Amino acid sequence: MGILSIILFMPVIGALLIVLIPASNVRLTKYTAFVFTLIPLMLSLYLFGSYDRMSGGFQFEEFAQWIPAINANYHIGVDGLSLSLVLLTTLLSFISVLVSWKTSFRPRAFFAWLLLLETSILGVFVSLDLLLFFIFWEIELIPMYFLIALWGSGRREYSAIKYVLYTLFGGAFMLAGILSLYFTAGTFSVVELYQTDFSLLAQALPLAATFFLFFIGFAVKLPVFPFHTWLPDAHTDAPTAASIMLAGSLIKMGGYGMFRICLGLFPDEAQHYAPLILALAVVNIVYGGAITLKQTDIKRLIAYSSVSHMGFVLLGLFALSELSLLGASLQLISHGLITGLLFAVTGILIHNTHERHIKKLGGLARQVPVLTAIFVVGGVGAMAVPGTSGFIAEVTVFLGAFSTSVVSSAPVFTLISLTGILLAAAYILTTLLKVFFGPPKPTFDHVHDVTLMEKIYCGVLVVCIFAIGLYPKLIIDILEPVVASMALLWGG
Amino acid sequence: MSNIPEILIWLIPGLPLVSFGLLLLVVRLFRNRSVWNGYVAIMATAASFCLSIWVLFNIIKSSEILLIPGFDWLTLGNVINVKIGLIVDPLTAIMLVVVTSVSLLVQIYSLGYMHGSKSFNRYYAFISLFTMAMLGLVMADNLLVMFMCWEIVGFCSYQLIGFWFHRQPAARAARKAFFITRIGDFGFLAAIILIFSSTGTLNVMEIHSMAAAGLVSGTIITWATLGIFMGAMGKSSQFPLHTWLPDAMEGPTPVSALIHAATMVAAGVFLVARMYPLFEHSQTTLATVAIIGGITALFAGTIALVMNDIKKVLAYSTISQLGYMMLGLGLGGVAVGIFHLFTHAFFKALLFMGAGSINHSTGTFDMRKMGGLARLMPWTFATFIIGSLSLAGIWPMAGFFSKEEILASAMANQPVLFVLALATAFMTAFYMFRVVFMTFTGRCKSPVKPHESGRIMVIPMVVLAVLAICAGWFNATGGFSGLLVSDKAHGWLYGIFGILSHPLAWISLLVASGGILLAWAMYYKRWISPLKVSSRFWAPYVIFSHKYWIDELYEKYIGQKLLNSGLFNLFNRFDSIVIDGVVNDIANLNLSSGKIIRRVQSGNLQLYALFFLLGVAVISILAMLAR
Amino acid sequence: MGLQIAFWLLSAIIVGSALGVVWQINLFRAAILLIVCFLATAGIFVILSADFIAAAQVIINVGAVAILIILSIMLTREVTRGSPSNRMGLPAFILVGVFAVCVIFGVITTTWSVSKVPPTEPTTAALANLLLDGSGFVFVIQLSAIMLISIIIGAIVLLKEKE
Amino acid sequence: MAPGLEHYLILSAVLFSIGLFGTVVKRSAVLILICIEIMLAAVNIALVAFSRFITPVELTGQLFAIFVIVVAAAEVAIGLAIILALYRQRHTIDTKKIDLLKW
Repeated sequence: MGILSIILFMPVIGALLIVLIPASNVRLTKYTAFVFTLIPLMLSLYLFGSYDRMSGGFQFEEFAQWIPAINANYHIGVDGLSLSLVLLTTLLSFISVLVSWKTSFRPRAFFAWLLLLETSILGVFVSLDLLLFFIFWEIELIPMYFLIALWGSGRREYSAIKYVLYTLFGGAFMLAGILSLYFTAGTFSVVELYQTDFSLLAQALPLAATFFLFFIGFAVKLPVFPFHTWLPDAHTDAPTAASIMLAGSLIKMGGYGMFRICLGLFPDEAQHYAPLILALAVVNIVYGGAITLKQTDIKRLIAYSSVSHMGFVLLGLFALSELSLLGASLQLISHGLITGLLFAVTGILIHNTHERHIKKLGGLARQVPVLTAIFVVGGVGAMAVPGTSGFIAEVTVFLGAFSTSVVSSAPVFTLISLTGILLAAAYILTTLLKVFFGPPKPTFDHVHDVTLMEKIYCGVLVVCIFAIGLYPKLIIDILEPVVASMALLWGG
Repeated sequence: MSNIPEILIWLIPGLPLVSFGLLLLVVRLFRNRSVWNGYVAIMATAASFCLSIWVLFNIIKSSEILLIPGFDWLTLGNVINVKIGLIVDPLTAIMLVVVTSVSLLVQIYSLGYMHGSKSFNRYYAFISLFTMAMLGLVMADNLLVMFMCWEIVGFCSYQLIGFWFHRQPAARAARKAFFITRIGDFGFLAAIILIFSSTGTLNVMEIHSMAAAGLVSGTIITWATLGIFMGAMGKSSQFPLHTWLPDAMEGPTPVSALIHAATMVAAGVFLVARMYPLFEHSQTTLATVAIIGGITALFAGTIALVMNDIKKVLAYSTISQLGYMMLGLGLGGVAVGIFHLFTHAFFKALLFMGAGSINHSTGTFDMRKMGGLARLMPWTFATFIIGSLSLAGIWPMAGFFSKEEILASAMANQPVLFVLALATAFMTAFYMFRVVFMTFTGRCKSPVKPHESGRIMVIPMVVLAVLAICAGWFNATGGFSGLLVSDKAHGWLYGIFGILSHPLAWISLLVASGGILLAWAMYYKRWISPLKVSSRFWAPYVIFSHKYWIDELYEKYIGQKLLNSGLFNLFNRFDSIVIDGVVNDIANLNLSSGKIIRRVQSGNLQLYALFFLLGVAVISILAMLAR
Repeated sequence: MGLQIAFWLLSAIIVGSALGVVWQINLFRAAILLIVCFLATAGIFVILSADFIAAAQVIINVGAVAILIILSIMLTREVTRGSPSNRMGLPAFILVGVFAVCVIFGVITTTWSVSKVPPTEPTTAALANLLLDGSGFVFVIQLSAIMLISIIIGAIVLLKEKE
Repeated sequence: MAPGLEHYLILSAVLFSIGLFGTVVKRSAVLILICIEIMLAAVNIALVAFSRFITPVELTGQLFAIFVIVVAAAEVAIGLAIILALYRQRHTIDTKKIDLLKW
């Protein structure tokens, strides 16, 4: 049982313990959740520190036989990208627990589901066996369904079922892809598949078809136009903690999967179909940004901004140059932090004002100055102002995607995508203007500002955003081996 | 030059940064001593200022370029290597002095102007951050770092324009300023990625040397420089991206003096100057720069003629003068443009401070409500007159010399633009003295009794007034130009008095005096009624006073109608009706087909038995047939 | 010959009374006809030299089941409503007819391997041996007992008045 | 001639069909139960006839018939209990009106 397994299963053990706690003991429930998310966070920080950046590759690998009959194994391990995402997930889970501290409706079940959610997301990031990967991928639906359907707001049942159906739709494609790979190469192991040359084998399905099976599976999660409409509904109606997990780390599974499987296993197909996918990325960025401008619900607005920001991930991934891949990876992490912060602070805002309609809010800066400041930080991150991680990520995507030599049409798409930054500025500035600035409204005179605990967890995210933004080396040097070896697939 | 320790150069932007940090984290704990915020920021800026002066003198002495390689910041293998390093060349040194001096004076002035404000902390924190970013911008040796500082000054400007965020116009102006400059930044960023993809580096010096060696194709240079100029247009408020600057006057007046008159808006000019070695390779871009500059100068000047808000006049005047600088850059080169930037920074900051001082005592910016302030506010009056004369270009004020250079290079290259520039000069003199006469002479219409501002505000104004007179003499022996360009093109500028030997000087003086005289006749002596003029020339008057309807065009037609309720609305509808609609329709199809099919499931057991019976019958028939 | 007459007579009674049950509007009379049908069936069992079954048929079906049914008819006051049919008469008739024709066709066309050995008589002792001598049916007997017990308990639970 | 196996089987088939028809078309739950009893009787006739003609010595068919009788009795008991419970609650045993178990 290595550290990675401990990180992976700690939350689910916590969830089981919580189930055993008597329902009346809410305090103990919360502290259990607190401890069982804090420990994985600490451990993943430790792993992040001790990962050997020189040699790169998969480290902390663990292997055990699982289903020998079909050669499926319990095989986990992390490289720079997945380790960063593991760290992001454990951090956001920990923060989600803090965010939900005031939950009063069935807290036991809530925290248990939250912890199970953490394990399933972590499982996706650490699995090196496709079957294991798929199982974690699908398990994640269960806690998320309940979190949205029971603790959500608005049309929560609709949103929850929509989320589940969409992901299952994508998951079905992905399963077909996994089976196709299995019947081609006879293994589920990602590491072995990396070393397999599929063109020499009898293919169960044409490689391009398999590529798209996987792509659709991940595209639903990322989300890519036109599979994106589950996202605003789910994010909007989910409770704050679930929104943070959804936007912060769950949709990163899509980007991670594309990186690991679509690019890693199908370099030729990825290159061949890159223009098509880059066009989708541009649609995501511009179309998503434009729709964001039209939103009137503040949570929905942030949700739609994710669609736009995930377009940058897609752009970076399928420009296929080392720098653009780095940019995409950075964007995955940066967006997790920034949107996590935005959802957290919006959750506080909605909780304190009991209002989520942008037109009905207004002039809050005077009444809740600290909350405003935190929202401004999240906002500048989202519109990629220098100093924040958002800037580093997006500028790296642009530099990489424009200068790529692998996809010849990438520069054109990059130039169009630049308008995404303009749109981001437009919607963030407008939101700030309408919600926080302008004359204060007497309705909100007695709205509470953030509490100490809220300050602390928002502060943690703020620090992370600026740390990466000001000193990107923190995270780049762990990502470098991954993107460098990946870029070798297209000749560096 | 090598006798300057590197650490001291790092301290120039570093000190304001430290001040920002202190203000953000430490000083805010002393809520009851809010004036400390000011002291901390002022001390930091003062130290930076001393260092800058020292650097400038060293540069003048040794005239060598100091490159500080700095440290790795964003590196990825051999793909990209962005270092945070510094360039200290004459251009930088001049900008350092301009930025630190104006910033210092503005901060001192603010102690008086912002007296009693609750948010001293926020104010000085952002001023410090702004100063740091502005210094970083002028010192950065890397396009990406420059872009970062560029955006941070934009963000500070956003925060400071919206300093009184509870006022709707201020908040709207802040958003507009940030957004419109971002449109320019779009071009800048595009240029950066274009340069990176074709040169593989972002280091300014390396780019310049590659361009000089002919390693970069002409088309790319043209597009890249056009992109950079687009960024400059946004920041320097050039037509057609100028609309944010007049609105930005909603911010506190010292902020307008610092950011929207002297430094940030001049950053665009600086950027063009910094990348000038690249611009030189593209005649197209240089012509564009000159033409845009000329158009902006005239265009903004015409609007300034009819504005009644003193800060709006100054704002349009700033736009006009920035256009002048661009014109100078496009036609004459770095020295010409930067020289005007240098002098303009002082006298325009001075004029804004004067306007602030007036507002501080009368509580309004509307000139129609002022008048007769000359006696009541003698210091403000005197310094304002000096500033106006300098701006109008009257010998021997600073403005005269720098304007002279631009006119000279325009005359030498482009007669059309020369006429344009001359017309602008006339208008400049006219509208400035319109302000002077409307504000300081005649009957006092202010409801409250105006009084002279406190010493803390007057002293910075006096200092700036001195600079507004003398800054031009710097170039009297060609010292300024010689600093920037080794082979000096304009050899005929030989001294403060020697300049008068040239006919051009007399032409421009004549034009400027004409403007002043006309203003005197209209607004002091009232020989010509302004009302009659405006009704006689009603067409231009309406156009000017509506600012050519450009705000309406942008906000109402492009922003609101075309994009917001047009395209974006279409997207939104498409998303909810088509994309989401299809999904929901599929779901509904399932539901409704289920509704039909479920009728079979009537709940009547006997019906089920009948179906069962049907099955049995079919099976028995099959069994019978099988025999 | 007597056997033949008895068979036809009994068959006629059985089919007639069964048809009567289905046809009969009066529920109570239907129940009476059911008793007739059961009694005739017992007669058939006698012809088939299954004496024990015949006796069981009379005791259990006629004596217990039919009485139970009559009792419940009275309890539910169904008599007043008669015995209406639903609207599936025609399709049910066709399908049942098809089924019956097929089964009768099957019965007729099959060659049965009829044994010529005279049947065991009387059957009571033989059946008792068969049920209880451990040839495999003891377990089933036990199961039936459990089933009956649970049925009794179930019926009591179902019909217990709610407090 | 003496009635053979076929006669009994046809009798059984006819009786079974009548019961089946009644089960499907009758609306009274009690009558349905009666018809089921008729069907069971038909089965018994067939079982006993098989026993008599095919395995006259082993008596297995008769044994089965005994169990059928047991099950039939049990079924009537529980069926009537359900009907009575239903009647108590809904005051009807018309199958047309007992159709809640749907969609």
